[in-house]
Amino acid sequence: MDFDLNEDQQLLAKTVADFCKTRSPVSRFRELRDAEGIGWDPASWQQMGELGWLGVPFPEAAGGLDGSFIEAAVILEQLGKNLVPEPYLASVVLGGYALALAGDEDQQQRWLAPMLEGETSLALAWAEAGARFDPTRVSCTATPAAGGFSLTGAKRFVLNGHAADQLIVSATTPEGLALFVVNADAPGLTRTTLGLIDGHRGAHLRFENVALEPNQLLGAAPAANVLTRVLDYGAAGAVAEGLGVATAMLDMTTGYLGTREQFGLKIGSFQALQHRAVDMFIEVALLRSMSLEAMVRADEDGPERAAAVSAAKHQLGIGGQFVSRQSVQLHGGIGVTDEHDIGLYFKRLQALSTICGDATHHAQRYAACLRSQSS
Amino acid sequence: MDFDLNEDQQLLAKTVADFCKTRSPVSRFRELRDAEGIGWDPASWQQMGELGWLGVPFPEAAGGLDGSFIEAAVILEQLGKNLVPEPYLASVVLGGYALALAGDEDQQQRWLAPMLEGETSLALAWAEAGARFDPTRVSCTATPAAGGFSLTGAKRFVLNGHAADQLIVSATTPEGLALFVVNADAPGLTRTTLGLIDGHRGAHLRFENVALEPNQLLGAAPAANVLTRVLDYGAAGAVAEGLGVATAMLDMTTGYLGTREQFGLKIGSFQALQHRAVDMFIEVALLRSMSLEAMVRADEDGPERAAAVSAAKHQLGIGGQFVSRQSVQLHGGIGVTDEHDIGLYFKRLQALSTICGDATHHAQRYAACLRSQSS
Amino acid sequence: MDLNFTPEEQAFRARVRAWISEALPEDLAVKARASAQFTHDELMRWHKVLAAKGWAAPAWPKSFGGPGFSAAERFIFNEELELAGTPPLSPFGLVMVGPLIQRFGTNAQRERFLPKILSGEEVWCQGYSEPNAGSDLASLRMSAEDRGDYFVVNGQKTWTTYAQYADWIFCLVRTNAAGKKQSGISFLLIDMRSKGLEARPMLTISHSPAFCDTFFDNVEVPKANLLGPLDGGWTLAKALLGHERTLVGSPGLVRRWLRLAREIATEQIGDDGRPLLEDPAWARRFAALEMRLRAHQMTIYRALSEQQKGRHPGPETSILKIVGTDLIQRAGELCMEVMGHDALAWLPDPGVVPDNEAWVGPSFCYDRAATIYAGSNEIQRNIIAKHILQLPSA
Amino acid sequence: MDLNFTPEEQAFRARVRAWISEALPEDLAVKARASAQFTHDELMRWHKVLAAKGWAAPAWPKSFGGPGFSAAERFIFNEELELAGTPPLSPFGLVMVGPLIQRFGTNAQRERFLPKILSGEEVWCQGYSEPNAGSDLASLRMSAEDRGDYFVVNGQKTWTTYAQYADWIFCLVRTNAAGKKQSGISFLLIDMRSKGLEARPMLTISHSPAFCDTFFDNVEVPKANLLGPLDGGWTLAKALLGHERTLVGSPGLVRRWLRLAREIATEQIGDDGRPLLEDPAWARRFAALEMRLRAHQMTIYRALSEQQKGRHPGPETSILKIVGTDLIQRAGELCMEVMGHDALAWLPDPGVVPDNEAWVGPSFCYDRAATIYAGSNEIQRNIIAKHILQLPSA
Repeated sequence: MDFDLNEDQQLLAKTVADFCKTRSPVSRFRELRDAEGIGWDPASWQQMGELGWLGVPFPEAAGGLDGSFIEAAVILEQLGKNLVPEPYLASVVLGGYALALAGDEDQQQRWLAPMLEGETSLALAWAEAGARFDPTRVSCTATPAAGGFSLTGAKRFVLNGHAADQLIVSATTPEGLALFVVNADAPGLTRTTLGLIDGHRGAHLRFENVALEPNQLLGAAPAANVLTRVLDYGAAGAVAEGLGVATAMLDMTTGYLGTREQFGLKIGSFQALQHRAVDMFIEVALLRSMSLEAMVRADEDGPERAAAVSAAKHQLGIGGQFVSRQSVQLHGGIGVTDEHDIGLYFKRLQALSTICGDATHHAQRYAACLRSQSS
Repeated sequence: MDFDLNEDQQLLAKTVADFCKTRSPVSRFRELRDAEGIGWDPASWQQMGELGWLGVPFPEAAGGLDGSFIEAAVILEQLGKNLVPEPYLASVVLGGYALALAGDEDQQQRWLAPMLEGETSLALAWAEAGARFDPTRVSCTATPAAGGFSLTGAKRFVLNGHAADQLIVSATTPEGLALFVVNADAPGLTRTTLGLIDGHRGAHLRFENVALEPNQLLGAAPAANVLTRVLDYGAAGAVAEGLGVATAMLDMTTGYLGTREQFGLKIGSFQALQHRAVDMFIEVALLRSMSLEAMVRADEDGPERAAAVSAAKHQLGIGGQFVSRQSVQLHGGIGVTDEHDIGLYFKRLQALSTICGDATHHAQRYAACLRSQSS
Repeated sequence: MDLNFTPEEQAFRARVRAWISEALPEDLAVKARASAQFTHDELMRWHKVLAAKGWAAPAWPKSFGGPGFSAAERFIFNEELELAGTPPLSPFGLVMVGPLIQRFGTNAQRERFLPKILSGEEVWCQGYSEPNAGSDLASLRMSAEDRGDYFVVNGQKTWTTYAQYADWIFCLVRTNAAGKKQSGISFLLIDMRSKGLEARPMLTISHSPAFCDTFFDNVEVPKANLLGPLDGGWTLAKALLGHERTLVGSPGLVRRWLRLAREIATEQIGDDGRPLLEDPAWARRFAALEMRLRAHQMTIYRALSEQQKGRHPGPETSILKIVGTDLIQRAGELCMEVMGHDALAWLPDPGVVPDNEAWVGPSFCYDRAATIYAGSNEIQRNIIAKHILQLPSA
Repeated sequence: MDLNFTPEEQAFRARVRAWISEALPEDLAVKARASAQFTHDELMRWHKVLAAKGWAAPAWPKSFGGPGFSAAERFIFNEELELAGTPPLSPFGLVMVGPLIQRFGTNAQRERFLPKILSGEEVWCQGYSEPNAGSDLASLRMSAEDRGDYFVVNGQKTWTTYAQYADWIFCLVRTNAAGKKQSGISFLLIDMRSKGLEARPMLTISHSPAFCDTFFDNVEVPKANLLGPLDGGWTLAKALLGHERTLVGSPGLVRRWLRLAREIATEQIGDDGRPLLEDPAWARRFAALEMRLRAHQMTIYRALSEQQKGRHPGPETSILKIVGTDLIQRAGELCMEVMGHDALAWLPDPGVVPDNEAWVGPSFCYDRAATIYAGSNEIQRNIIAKHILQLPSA
């Protein structure tokens, strides 16, 4: 049993942390948020590609570095600490793993490889109205037509859907659920850009008889298992990033408690606030434990993967939210201004706890794991 | 809108409080608990009868004082504050209201009147194995036989069932659920005395072809509605008594915080403990509000009765338990000894939150109330 | 004991309800149903509708232009406004400085200020908190120097809600640096158009421009604008603080949150294919919050019952701020969770999410302030521990 | 990173598990399955079984008779004992004073005491807390006066667990009243049969006689029984306190509570006519606790991983006592709630409730102590706030 990152991973964490500190302080996110545009910077994205961060978990054949999901999680934690706005979770984890798990070599060469270099970005379009967090309740249909498919339907809240060059879209086919690669400029595709609660952007998508070539089908239907695996990567990624967010909030809050004075005393000397800070510390520690387990098990294909990922995502939704809400509370008045960064973290954590399934969804899923264990 | 007790009720509260202080300190309960015997004192019971407390909510015709349930609740709160062991809740509220609501004049004369004078005591036998808190899932059957009925089956955790002179028993008949009065010495009835968590006693009952006269049937079947009303009185009574218990625990705890010293300071000066005490105070205040609503609505027959009673019982199970558990915690080491009274209160509150349905049961019931409201 | 309103009071409620549904402009009614955040202009439009009816200041005595409501009528009136979700009028004139002017003001001050507060012609804001005097208000530093006929005011106020729209600000200022920090504070009424005064709006976490930082650079304030005695402002401040606490425990907002959450939970299909509300686990979560709201409501009624008898509400009602704001947040959190993916939306264009969900995110964020303002819940707990439970000081 | 035990460690686990199921006497196994409370005699019977196998003191070095387990093996061994629910051995000799004697004792003390601790021939108890020195241990007053060859000890200890069965007690006593209260404390080993020493059992809230008040009236203690330096006992006390904290975060008890609760929830029929576990609301409550237990377990594994590398466990594992004891209580509360009416039973005769429910009430009550003993969770929070979060002192 060994919970240490290996030396390369430790070095990676340090490199990303240094990069974020010097090149991507929170003010950069704030500027991009407040500006017109896609909300992130393609030049930074390309830099990340050059540094190898976008390809680190993927096979060398696809242009990756042949690492594991652990490396992606290590990167995400650091990005979370600094609210880095580039779409790592959306494009590398959700879009990237869909291509890596379901795509053949040609498809990976064509769509994954350029993303790994930061030249393009991806998005996974799976959420639909009325389906809540169930990826298998899909109304989008891909009807066989003219040697390929014709795609019709709608997807909602597609992370990075407004900016992605390719969209990986789930749809039902006569053979069952399938995943397709759709170009952003495909005729019949309408994208509506949305502002999201965390200051990121996303899109609602509408497909009206979008014509797809056979090689836009990723792997074979049914693709429910592969989609579930991708969403588990997404959930574990959200946990890793959320751990970074929560860790930063805890640090900011204990820092504030140690400097802010009221009634002639540092407010961090008040025992009720101290104990609150300890309770936050507890939740962050448990979140870290669960993130460690989830990042390791995400690469496994056994029954423990779902359990570990769901438990981790649940802890983000419960423990992480506790940390987030108490951080705002303990900052007092400035905590509820837009000026102070703590509110930006609060909103990012709120979004991350929804993305890829909220706490209740994952509690239900964990209950199902327990049931199947005992039967 | 008026939340004041009337003058008579205020006087009653004071009388009961004085009586408890001088004649029934907690040490009396402790002695009876530790002695052989029924766990309460028939002489005290008779005194309560003479003071009119046992009959106060019942009609004059049955020997009562024609009061309302409010008077019973006022008495129960004071009894709870002092852990008075006599079976007010079991005999007056559960047994008494069953007779008062379902019995005819003769039946009330015969079985209710002597109890009101403290000469006898009653019990309500409704709980069964496998029925949880649902009073309508009844396996006991009363088969028509020889002009009367023959009763067979078992009841569990009958409060005061070990000492009661008459038992009011729910059983299914060909006409539906019915209530019967069974004498404690009826042939075919076996009583097994049980020690309960709160130091009270109760009984499991077995009926094997117990012969019942027609006049032992209370009112007409189906009796589900009347039994539900009786159990609502029971739940509201448990809330009133539990309010007394919780109030006493809060007082004991703030008293302890104000005297106990550690690290050279009164522990009540530590802010974390102060805030905990305030949170306990909050739960007691909300419990008092709900107890007031429940004691008034218990006498109503509209849809608000169930809602008010269930909300109150839920607050006992959640808020009252919080107060109880934190009281033990804040007493530290002595809180977990049998020597200190706080543990006796803790156990009584635990029992009261189970009696007549626990928090989850009442949350389900409240959810049903909301559903029927909105439909 | 009687837990019901009298038939007269119930008839009054019906009248108020009918009038609101008539008088509230349709565009505001739409926002109200979605628990939207209103703009300042919208508040003032509604203020004027109420003022025309004579109902802008339900608690003012008739002699100052109030409607002469009884305690119960006031309560019912406010409850109906909240349930309808009407724009919450700015409290700074009507609820805060107005009553203080009535109690502590000179006749000249009363005549000058009260009618325009009532009509909405002049809008007020509150200058209490400073960057280093939030919970610890008595540490405030903004100074007012005596120059004979006038004071010269220097310093900064913060969290001055809607100062950018205000005509007047009432301020606690330090007129005397000697002695205990609570003494030496005075209460000044200051024209927002004074030279040297600047209000810089700040965005809140919900992205609305609700607060300002307000700067005073040698602002001259005539002595006639001193309210109450010189160096005696702390008494006025305390009178207001107590008042403010009872303001915020109000359950109407919670009820609207829950109503909205229930509406959405009826539409949202859960992972098991049924509407969320049919899932026992969700139903029980709703029930738990509804029951706590009921307990809160009953506790408010107990306070009302005391008021009706002319008594001071009992110590137990000191909890209302804590319980009420905690409920507001929990109900908002539930509503967010019920929305599933839609909770990701932020000030969306029409159609992006159902109309009734459009404002949930910003309102949820804004409600984080509920446990902070008007004396944070931690401060409330300190007060209850000391003054009600009488626990020892460190 | 590797979250799995090595194949060798897994084989070790299998061996331990097989041995326990073989070696645990059947009557104790029955009680173990019901989470019953064991008597002192039962503990000692099991102690002797373990001692015969050489496994009574898994953490002792081989030189003192320990089995020479690695950190992981020790962990696995303890986990298996807990999962099986075997009687928890008295820790006072094996876990507390034994290691202190190894570290601070003279050779004569080691030879005199260690073998009999290991064999179970001599039972120890702990004399730390006094009526006015609980959380604030350094305020202790029990005095030991120097009389040349021996000390004369006077005073009272309280919460001396199982003192009525003990042969020896280790005590913190005051040997010097001057200076800081932490200095002037010494660590004495005292024969329970000494003249003037009396242990009076007290019942606990669960009605078991677990504690004593222990009185010392001119008890003479030979100087040879001083452990460590005179006036230097606080160092020994601190070494123990740290140790005690890691003892109590152990999740085996939680897992047994949840297993039992699940068993009962499969049998109990809910109000809707289905077994409780099939109700989504109950299933989700179980899941929530199981997930928290998993997080706790992972945090323990992180500490173990550090230990295996010979490093000091990181600051984050300081939370284990708080999280573990909180979980114990929540799991017990769930179990009580699952039982419905059966939760009213108390030490029932056979047949009154199903056998697996018979001990739930008393154990639930007893577990209230979990958040109090070994440094209350409030004290733990103080320690973390000060030493780990480095928040300012008042």
